[in-house]
Amino acid sequence: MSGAATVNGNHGASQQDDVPLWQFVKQSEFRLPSPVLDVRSIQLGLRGFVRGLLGNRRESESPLEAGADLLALDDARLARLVPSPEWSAVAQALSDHLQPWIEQQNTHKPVLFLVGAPYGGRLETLQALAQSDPFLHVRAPDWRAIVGCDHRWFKSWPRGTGVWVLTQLEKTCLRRPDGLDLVRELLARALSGELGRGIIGCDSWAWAFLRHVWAGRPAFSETVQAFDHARLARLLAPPDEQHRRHHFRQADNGVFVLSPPRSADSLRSSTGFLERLAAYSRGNPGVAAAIWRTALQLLPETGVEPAISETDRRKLDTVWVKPWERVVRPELPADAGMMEAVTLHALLLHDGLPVARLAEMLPRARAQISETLLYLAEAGLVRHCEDDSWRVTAIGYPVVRSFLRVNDYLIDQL
Amino acid sequence: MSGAATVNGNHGASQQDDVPLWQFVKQSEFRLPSPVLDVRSIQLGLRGFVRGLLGNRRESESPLEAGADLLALDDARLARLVPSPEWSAVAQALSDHLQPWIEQQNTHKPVLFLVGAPYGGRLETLQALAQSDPFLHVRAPDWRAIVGCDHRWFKSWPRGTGVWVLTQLEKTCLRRPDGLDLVRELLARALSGELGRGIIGCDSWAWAFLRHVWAGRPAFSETVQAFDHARLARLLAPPDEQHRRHHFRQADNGVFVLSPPRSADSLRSSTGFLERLAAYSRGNPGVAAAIWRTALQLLPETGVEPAISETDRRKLDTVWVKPWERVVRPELPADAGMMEAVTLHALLLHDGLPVARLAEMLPRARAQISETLLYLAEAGLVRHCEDDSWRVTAIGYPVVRSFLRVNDYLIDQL
Amino acid sequence: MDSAERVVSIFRDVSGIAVVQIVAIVVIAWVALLVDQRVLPLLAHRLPARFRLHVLAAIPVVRLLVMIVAAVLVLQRLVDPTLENMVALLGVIGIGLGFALKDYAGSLIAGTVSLYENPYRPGDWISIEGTYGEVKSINLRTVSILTPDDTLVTIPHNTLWNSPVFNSNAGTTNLQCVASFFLKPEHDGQAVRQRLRDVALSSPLVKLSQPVTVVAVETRWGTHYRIRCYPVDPAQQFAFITDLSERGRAALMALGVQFALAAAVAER
Amino acid sequence: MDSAERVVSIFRDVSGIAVVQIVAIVVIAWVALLVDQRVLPLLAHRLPARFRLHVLAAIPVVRLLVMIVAAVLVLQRLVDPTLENMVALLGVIGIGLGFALKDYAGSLIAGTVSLYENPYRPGDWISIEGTYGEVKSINLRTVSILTPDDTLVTIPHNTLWNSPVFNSNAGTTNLQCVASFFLKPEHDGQAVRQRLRDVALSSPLVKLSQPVTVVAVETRWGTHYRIRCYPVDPAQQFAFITDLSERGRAALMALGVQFALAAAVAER
Repeated sequence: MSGAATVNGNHGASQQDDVPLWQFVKQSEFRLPSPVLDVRSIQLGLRGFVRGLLGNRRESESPLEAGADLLALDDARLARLVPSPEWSAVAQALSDHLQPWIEQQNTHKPVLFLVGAPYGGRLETLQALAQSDPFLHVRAPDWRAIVGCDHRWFKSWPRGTGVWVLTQLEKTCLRRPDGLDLVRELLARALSGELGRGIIGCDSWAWAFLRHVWAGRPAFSETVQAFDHARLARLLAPPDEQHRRHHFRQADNGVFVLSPPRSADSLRSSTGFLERLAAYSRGNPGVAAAIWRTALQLLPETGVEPAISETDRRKLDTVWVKPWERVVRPELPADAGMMEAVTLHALLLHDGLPVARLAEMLPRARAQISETLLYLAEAGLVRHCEDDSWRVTAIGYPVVRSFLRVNDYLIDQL
Repeated sequence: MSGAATVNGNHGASQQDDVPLWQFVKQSEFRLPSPVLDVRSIQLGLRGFVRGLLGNRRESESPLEAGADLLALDDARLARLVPSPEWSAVAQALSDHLQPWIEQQNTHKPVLFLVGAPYGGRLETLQALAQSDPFLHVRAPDWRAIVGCDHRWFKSWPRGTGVWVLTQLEKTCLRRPDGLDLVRELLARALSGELGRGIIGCDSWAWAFLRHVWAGRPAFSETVQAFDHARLARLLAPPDEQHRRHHFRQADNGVFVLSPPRSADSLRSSTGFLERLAAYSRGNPGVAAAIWRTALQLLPETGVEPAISETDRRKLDTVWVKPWERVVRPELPADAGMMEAVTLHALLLHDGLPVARLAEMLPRARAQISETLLYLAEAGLVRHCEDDSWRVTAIGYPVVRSFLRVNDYLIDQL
Repeated sequence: MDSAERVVSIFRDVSGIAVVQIVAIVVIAWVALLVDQRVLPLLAHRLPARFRLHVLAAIPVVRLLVMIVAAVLVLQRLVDPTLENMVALLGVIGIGLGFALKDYAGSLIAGTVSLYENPYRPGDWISIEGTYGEVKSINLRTVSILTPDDTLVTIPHNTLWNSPVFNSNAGTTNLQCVASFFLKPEHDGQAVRQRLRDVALSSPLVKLSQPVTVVAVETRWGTHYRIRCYPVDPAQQFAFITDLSERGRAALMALGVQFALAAAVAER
Repeated sequence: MDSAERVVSIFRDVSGIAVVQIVAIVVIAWVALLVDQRVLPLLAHRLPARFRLHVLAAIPVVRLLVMIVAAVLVLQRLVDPTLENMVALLGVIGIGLGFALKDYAGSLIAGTVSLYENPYRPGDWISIEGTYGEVKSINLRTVSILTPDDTLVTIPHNTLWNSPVFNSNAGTTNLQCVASFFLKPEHDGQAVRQRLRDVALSSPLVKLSQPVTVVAVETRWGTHYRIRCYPVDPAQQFAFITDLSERGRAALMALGVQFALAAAVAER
């Protein structure tokens, strides 16, 4: 378990680096990507400021024709260009990382916790892991079982020689006076070794809250290491299609944002975009990918033109990335106050909740909570999922987190 | 009973000294090994400090090749090199020591107490004693009998002409409001002579606590005398194997830590290691042996080499002892507070407890107690034993004791 | 020239004093004061409510101005306005003022001391002599407290010298709130304590970075439980206590414990 | 040169006084004060809670600074800054201040006396005029006490002259706690007393090096038992009393004794 396990499973052939793409580390070894405050970005910012004052636009630098309208990509294109990671490979990496613990029959570590921020890939990895062989999947309890502290849930615990996997510890508690007994009982049984050896996945927000419920320390918790800009570049690079290779260039100056694979046709390959993306998303791969998606644009394909030149061809295969300053990120409404804060906090602590559950937790009427949710959805901060629960959006997560932080609410550690 | 009985039962032929190896004395005659503050260690410390300032390492003194990797010993080797004492011989010594009391039909001393610190050998000696002939073994009561103050336990008292032996008085009480009646009843009956003549063994921590429950004075209590460095040297010396004689030399300067038996090939035979070990372990043989085990190292055996020189042969037979400063001893985590203190204190008072019993004693939930235990186990201070109870480790005992002492908890007298 | 002669020499010669002028000044001032005292209030009551308060507030200011102008005009006619004379006159007035301003100066100094000692800062919730509220501003002579009843209390800094100041958050945003519960003694204490802890932990307004503690003490009329915890924002302290009490009562009723009620005797 | 002449001579000649400068200084100071009073609060309310308090706390400090600077600048233009003149001026100001500082000096002296007499030391749990808490710091003029409600109480040392000081641990770590139980008189007193002693002995927080005593007294509403014992750490006194009450109630219920409830009169 020392060091970090690796997976390079995004697509077959890619840059082989020393640093693995998905790193699993102890929570105490989690390191945020460094904030972007280098000389170059200050330089760029100053130049932009002076230009803004002088009023001259820098069309000259832009590789696009003036007035060329860039279009956002449709979902099918996006799915091809920004594929989601292959979770089974990530799960394999996690399994390799945990191998020493699985083999060593160490009785004083009956369970391991895998803590991860929302959209950080922790849930998908564990779901894939629970499907693979020596692992047994534990179903989350119904909310009625949580409120009633129904011990029958433990009766249905998977028996066998394997290691059980509970993917979502946050779904075993509800933040209400009668909703914390079950998780306490679960932790008591799991830590005493009564349930056998297992892996417990937990959202970082629920983890921060449960540490107060349970007074626990992050002794046995592992986490996914934050993605810095170099690893983000590998994560976001699309797989090569049959004959087309995509170039990702920044729309205002043509610089390659992801370095063009296997070619050296540009010396400038970094614009600071990925550094800022990594810092803004706190190295969270799901959040970074969601913002990346909104930043991509294409030239409109002007019908079927047979005699298309090679340069144009390349231009069409080029995906234009909005400059970081122009990437639209949601913002908290200016009048957001206590009600918005407690609603968002409750959603994060439980990794999504239906309105009926929210209404039992917050000291407000259900109509007011619904109204707040719609208001926040309007601002792009929450969305209504298929399972009838409301969740904070990936793209809105960074701003929600910093809003809760400045308002002194309990925030996660990742 | 005047003076002290002796046993030299570690192994057949060894140094015959005036001082016996296992001494049994009245508790009032218990003497700690003198703390190490001699001129020599100050001298050594100063020399090391000056060398540290000047920056020159003293590789020259080390008898090992630079960069030679020393390995920790495996369990089989350890068992051969640091064997546990022969308890039957110690029990015989105790029996001899008690002979005057056994023979003299003194009615105003119906029972004797043998008090000993954890790992001090008191329990093993009494267990061996209870197996030998004129002694009858008393079984400890079930915890339900303690809580219910079940008098049927006295019904099952061994009858006969012999002297009964209750090995663990600490297992007849639980520190809860309903857990002290049985031990009070037991002491009342035993001291009135109702139960006949007997020997009661008691852990020193439980003894300190029971003195408050019972308001007793240490009138009839005997104990094992603390081991000073000279007796520790005899205790830790391994038995001679057929043709190999082991030398124990300090890794940094080659000085013999245990003086080489029947040879005078080194004038320097003391490094202060044993003095420090005796002082640190408060003369507790179990604790000293546990620390001694972690201090031993061997050169790796480089396969089967036929043409091995005599010097190399001797080097291989030499066990290298880490310098005292480099012996890894567990430490209390820096954030250890009230919860850790009460947990450790309860474990010491009862000489080990299962989690379920602990949870009934401490004002915290079971999950939190489990977590605290795992946290302390991670630090090497407690361990989970085969009988499902948690105990303070031998190697962690000194630091736990001093932690409880500085935090004003009730500590033992030994 | 000794001091008595000098005091006399300040005044002009009697021949120089324009008695008629002085009398006229006094009479005009008296009429102006009369108008100020009688006419302005009448006027105020005819004006809409918005202006009324401003007009009423102007009355004492106008009175003070009239008096000062009259006094200066009279003095000008009595005293020769050389620099020496003015200085001496101001000195005499200064000593008189000094005595009169003793309390004012004391408050000013207390205000300065309060800036150094920081027993209250704007934004703190403090209690002085039984008045609890948020410090709105620290003025030269006084501290202004807004009570939960939305009453602005102006307390002179003077009180600092002899009264204790209770500061609930002391410059931080950590303000402890206490919710109390009174139960009949026959109940499972551990279960109640755990449940009350959960009540605090599950309040959406609780600040979890601060500790949550539940303490109990046996009283003559039952067991008194207290939840001690901190709201996220000190301004929400009353909403927070309300929320705790509400959840706590519901949770205790669900546990089936009985509340103890003291037979109260009204004091007033 | 006698005193009156000196007072006059302190001031520069009228010609030397830059009236325009003085007016400008006053106007600038007034504008600065206005900005301080109006703009900073507005700014503060736009900032997150963490910064708000700091900005609000700066307002009176800024005001004091502006006033001092303005006063110094004006004086500089009024008075010739020779050493003699400054000493004379400071003397006059000093006498005025002396009267105002009477109470302050009294507290300072009481503070000095408290250091010698040691009625309270940092870390002691004391009660002065009904306020109970831990002494956090002893300052020049005041003693700061942190109550169990996490309220910082600043008490002037002055109170020492006329009020008793209750010190629960007096510089040691031995602080006696009392847990009370009220029982109906029909019970086996010896069994109850023994059980309550065991309750104290079996509390994990009890300091066993100090004595444990159980006393009982008959009152009009039942038998009042008190366990007197000491916690390991004075800071845990409330957790300790809670633990004793809880175990005690459970043990007494197991013994089958009945609790007495007084029809208490609510005090507040």
